[in-house]
Amino acid sequence: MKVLDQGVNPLFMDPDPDKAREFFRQKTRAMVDKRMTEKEVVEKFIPDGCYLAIGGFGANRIPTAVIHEILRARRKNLGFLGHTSTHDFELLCAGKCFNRLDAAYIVGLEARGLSPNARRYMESGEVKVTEWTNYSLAARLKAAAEGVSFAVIRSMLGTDTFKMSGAKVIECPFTGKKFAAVPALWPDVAVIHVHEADMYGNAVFRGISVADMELSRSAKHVIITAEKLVTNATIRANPTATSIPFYLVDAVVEMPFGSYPGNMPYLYFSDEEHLAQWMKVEKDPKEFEKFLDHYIYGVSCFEEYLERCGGLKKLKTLQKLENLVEK
Amino acid sequence: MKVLDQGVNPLFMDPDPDKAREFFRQKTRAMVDKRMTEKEVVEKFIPDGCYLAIGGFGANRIPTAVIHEILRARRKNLGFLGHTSTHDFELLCAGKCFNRLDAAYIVGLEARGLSPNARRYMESGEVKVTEWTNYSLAARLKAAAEGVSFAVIRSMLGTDTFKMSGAKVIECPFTGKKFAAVPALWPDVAVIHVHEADMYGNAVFRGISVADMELSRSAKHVIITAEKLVTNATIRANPTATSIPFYLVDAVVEMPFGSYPGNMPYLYFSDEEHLAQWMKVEKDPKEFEKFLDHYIYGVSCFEEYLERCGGLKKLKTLQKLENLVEK
Amino acid sequence: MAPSYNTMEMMICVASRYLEDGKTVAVGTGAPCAAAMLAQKTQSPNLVILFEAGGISPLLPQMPISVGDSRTFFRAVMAAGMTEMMTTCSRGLVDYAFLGGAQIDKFGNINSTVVGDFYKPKVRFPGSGGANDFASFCWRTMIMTVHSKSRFVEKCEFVTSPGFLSGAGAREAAGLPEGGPYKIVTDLAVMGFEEKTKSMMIESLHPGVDLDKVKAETGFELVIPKQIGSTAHPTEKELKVLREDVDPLKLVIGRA
Amino acid sequence: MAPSYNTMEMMICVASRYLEDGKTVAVGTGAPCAAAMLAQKTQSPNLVILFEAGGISPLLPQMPISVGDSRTFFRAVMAAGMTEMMTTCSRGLVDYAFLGGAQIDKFGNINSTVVGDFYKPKVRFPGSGGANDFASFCWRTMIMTVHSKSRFVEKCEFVTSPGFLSGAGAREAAGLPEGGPYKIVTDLAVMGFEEKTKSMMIESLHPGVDLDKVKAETGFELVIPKQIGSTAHPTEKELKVLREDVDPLKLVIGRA
Repeated sequence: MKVLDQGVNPLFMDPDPDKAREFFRQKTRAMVDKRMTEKEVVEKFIPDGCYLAIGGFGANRIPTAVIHEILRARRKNLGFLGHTSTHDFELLCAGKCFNRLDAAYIVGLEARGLSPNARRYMESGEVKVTEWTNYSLAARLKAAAEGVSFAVIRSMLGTDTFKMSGAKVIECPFTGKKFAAVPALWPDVAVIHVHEADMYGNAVFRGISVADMELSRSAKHVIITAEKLVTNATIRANPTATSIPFYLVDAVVEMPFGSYPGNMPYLYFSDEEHLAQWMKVEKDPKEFEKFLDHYIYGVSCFEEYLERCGGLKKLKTLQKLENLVEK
Repeated sequence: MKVLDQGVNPLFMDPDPDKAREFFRQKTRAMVDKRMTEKEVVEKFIPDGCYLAIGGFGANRIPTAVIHEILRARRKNLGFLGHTSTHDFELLCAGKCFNRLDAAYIVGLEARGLSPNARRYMESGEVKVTEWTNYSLAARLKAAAEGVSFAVIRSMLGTDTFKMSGAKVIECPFTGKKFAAVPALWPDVAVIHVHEADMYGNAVFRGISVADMELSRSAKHVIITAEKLVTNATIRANPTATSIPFYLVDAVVEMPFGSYPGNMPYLYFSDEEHLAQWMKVEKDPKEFEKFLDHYIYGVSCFEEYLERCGGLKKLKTLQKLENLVEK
Repeated sequence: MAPSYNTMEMMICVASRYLEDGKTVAVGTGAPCAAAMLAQKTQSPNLVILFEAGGISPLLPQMPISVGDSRTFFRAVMAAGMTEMMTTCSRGLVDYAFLGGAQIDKFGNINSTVVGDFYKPKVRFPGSGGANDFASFCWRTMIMTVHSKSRFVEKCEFVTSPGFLSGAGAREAAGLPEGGPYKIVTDLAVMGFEEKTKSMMIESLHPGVDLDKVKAETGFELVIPKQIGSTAHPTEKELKVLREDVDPLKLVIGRA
Repeated sequence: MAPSYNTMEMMICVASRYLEDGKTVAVGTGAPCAAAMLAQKTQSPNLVILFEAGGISPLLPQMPISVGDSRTFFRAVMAAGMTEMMTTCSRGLVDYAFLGGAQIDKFGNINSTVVGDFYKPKVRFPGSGGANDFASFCWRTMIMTVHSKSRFVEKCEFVTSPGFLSGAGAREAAGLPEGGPYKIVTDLAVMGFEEKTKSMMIESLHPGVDLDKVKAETGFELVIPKQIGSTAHPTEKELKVLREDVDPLKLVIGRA
């Protein structure tokens, strides 16, 4: 294979599809009760040093409870997939949980601005970064989901984003045209928040899928957090709606309001006040430490965090916002 | 690009993604009324010699009315995507409509047996055939949908299926492993039967998608036949359920029972008696000619065909079968 | 005394025993589907049945007539698509797939495409469909077929789907993932493959069948191990479940 | 007499005029989304708005705060995913995309990744997100930004997203599809690109802005055509629609 050009930065995961196959060969396909708590999930599936991916889109349909638990469990040296990450990234930076990063969108919270603490962490030089784009990372997951070691795309070419990536330029054997080849990525573990799941892991999300179809098919372990547990019969009544089949899933955590302070389509809007507070207190590291103690390290569970953020009254407001009952 | 091995048969379509881009650049994105009759659709979008693909799975969720119209319009020299084709293939063979074929599954009707006439046609030497597999054809469509000129897969390798294909063997630039590279395929026109569509072409199918997600995203022209027209507001009420967005679609044909004699999930089962009759009369070419005159060439429209097959009474039986009310 | 049964029932019962609990199997219509359903209803309740067109783990109300008909996703946990199923196989999540064909050779390669010249065939068959993909991707491919000399040939006229290709090491050299044919269940015997040569090897003879009969109906030299097993009769329970729950309309078991 | 307006309103109105009816536009949050909504509600009712996370042609009830929030698929015709949107761009179905960044150079390349050493940056920005993909795939990329010397630089310190790279022929040589930057709308002027050199060229000056002001705020030599246009004021109608229908909460136009 003639390689015409290549990015200079490292791949953090092995793109060998046969090693991935060996893993998946061993993974159980039995439809058994997979319910766990967020504590158990972090204990069992998210050890120090593993490569983590988070579903949803930064502050939309994210598994906040598990991320908080990762911080409380003081996980370190993770690899992280900084795909469409925003508040999830902000959280993991707050805990300095990762030391290597595939980056497409990081340190920002979109229209809300940039996270001062995430920037500090990323400007510290402590994190190894390989650069990508939103589509190229989705394509890497897609290649993994397909059981092949690479995919070809037409972006990244000609830019420093390519140069600072781990992609390569190859020629099409049919047309001779140039393409960026991006390596398959099988994350060790993906955590995805959904609307509904049964105890076996059959999961349904509504609205946009972002890259969660690809992510749930590529990650070696898949953790589902769900707004609601439903019966298997409910899932089977409408199989067209299922997003993730049970045999991909390792654990199911029931977590109402689990995407808070992010948006959960059709259920509740993001808490923009709380998100703004994050970025504000991050400016002062000392203040930020106290803030983290109050909201994360000093609480025992996600429900307690919700209480400290305003509890049911706040959540009711966000439900109204989402459903356009209040502006 | 080093090519380690390659199939000997021709590609019937150009895998150049930039030519496809030029086509798609010109295609209108306006959300306008696209309703047409099956006659208009064949007249306008399915000329002699074009490359045709049919959605669904052979005798499940197929656009029978448009295929009949192709026969009545005496279309010739088509290219055809023989992906998961069964009764659709049988029909096009009856009309000798195509003279070149990408074949994965042809001449058979699964558990029902083989079509004598389709076999005669395929054994005549009149049709140019390039051999593929179900997945490799789906992957060709997927590559086209992605706007790239090829995809890599791990099947076909080492077999005569590969040798009689148009695929090539290349090495992964990351792992050095061998893969089959399959060229992108942008069919000129795809006809897909769905449960519901609005007049703009936003379309919904329920149950398995087979390869219709890839097909609707790769074909240059997409024709939708729909069991039922619904309002745009109905589509917008549940955007998660939409299978095909309007800007991919060129025409919408309302066609209740449009998949008959095939199965339409949740609505009606296949008419196994009628399908068996096809295979029986095909044994005798003279008989078969009369049969075709009676059921296809001698009727003016699909509704008349339904009448000749038993009309509403027959359809009611098939509805009961589908819904397991009768066995 | 052994219960009475026909050869189709025999093949289905025998094949079903190889499908372990907690594994995934991609099935077609007919006998393979019956074997998987039988396994599910006997020793392997957690066997996951997949259909290539997209049906995942349905509660099959009756035998499907097409791998894409609505039965294949009746009360399924998911109605997906073909790419979903095939990529699930490709990345190593599918344990078994069933294949059939017009010819099978000593390395377990299968012909379901043509007999005679490819460009003007004597007989044209359906082609690969998903068979080549399953045979490439799945860990263990299973074959159920009638045993006859015209079917068991030294070399397939056309290799549609890969077995072990030209023998030991050939799959790896071609770039195929680990996998390959596992068991071939016929009306006479069960065959496997010799570890070293990847040649077809007799494993057990069905009740009342002697080795010479199998040899006579096989167009190449089978590997004969020192010890040949005897296939157990279908049990009363297997037959009862097969006849009453799996295929009460005798769509498959009536074909023998 | 011209109506009064702020610079953000000016930029949005001007950008919206370039979005032709019956075309597709991939937008982010903020000003680009406002420009697309304004175009839809004025001259381009059939403009199709797409969001990279999957929202297709929503009936936007308000300005989204994230390209993946629930507003982006509120009463959409489809709630798809990122791969769907990006591949739609890749195969040539998306006409416009809006980009932003910390630096833009004379060939329309954009830096939204780092200032300083990549491995220990002085400033770390978000990176590409979907910008590099849009800039690679879409026929015409649009840029809306404040005009300043620190932003309009001779050469980006880091090229996150491709404009015309090193100039004429460079996109083709790199393997990128046809496309590239189309219009750059700032608070001072509208710039396009010279056909032959692919260098940034001034096209029209906003009301009350002279060429020297633009030159002073641009860190490289702009191509100056013989004829420079004058940007038309936002119309009463544009401003009314923008203020009343597009951004009544002044989430974007309040930022100027």
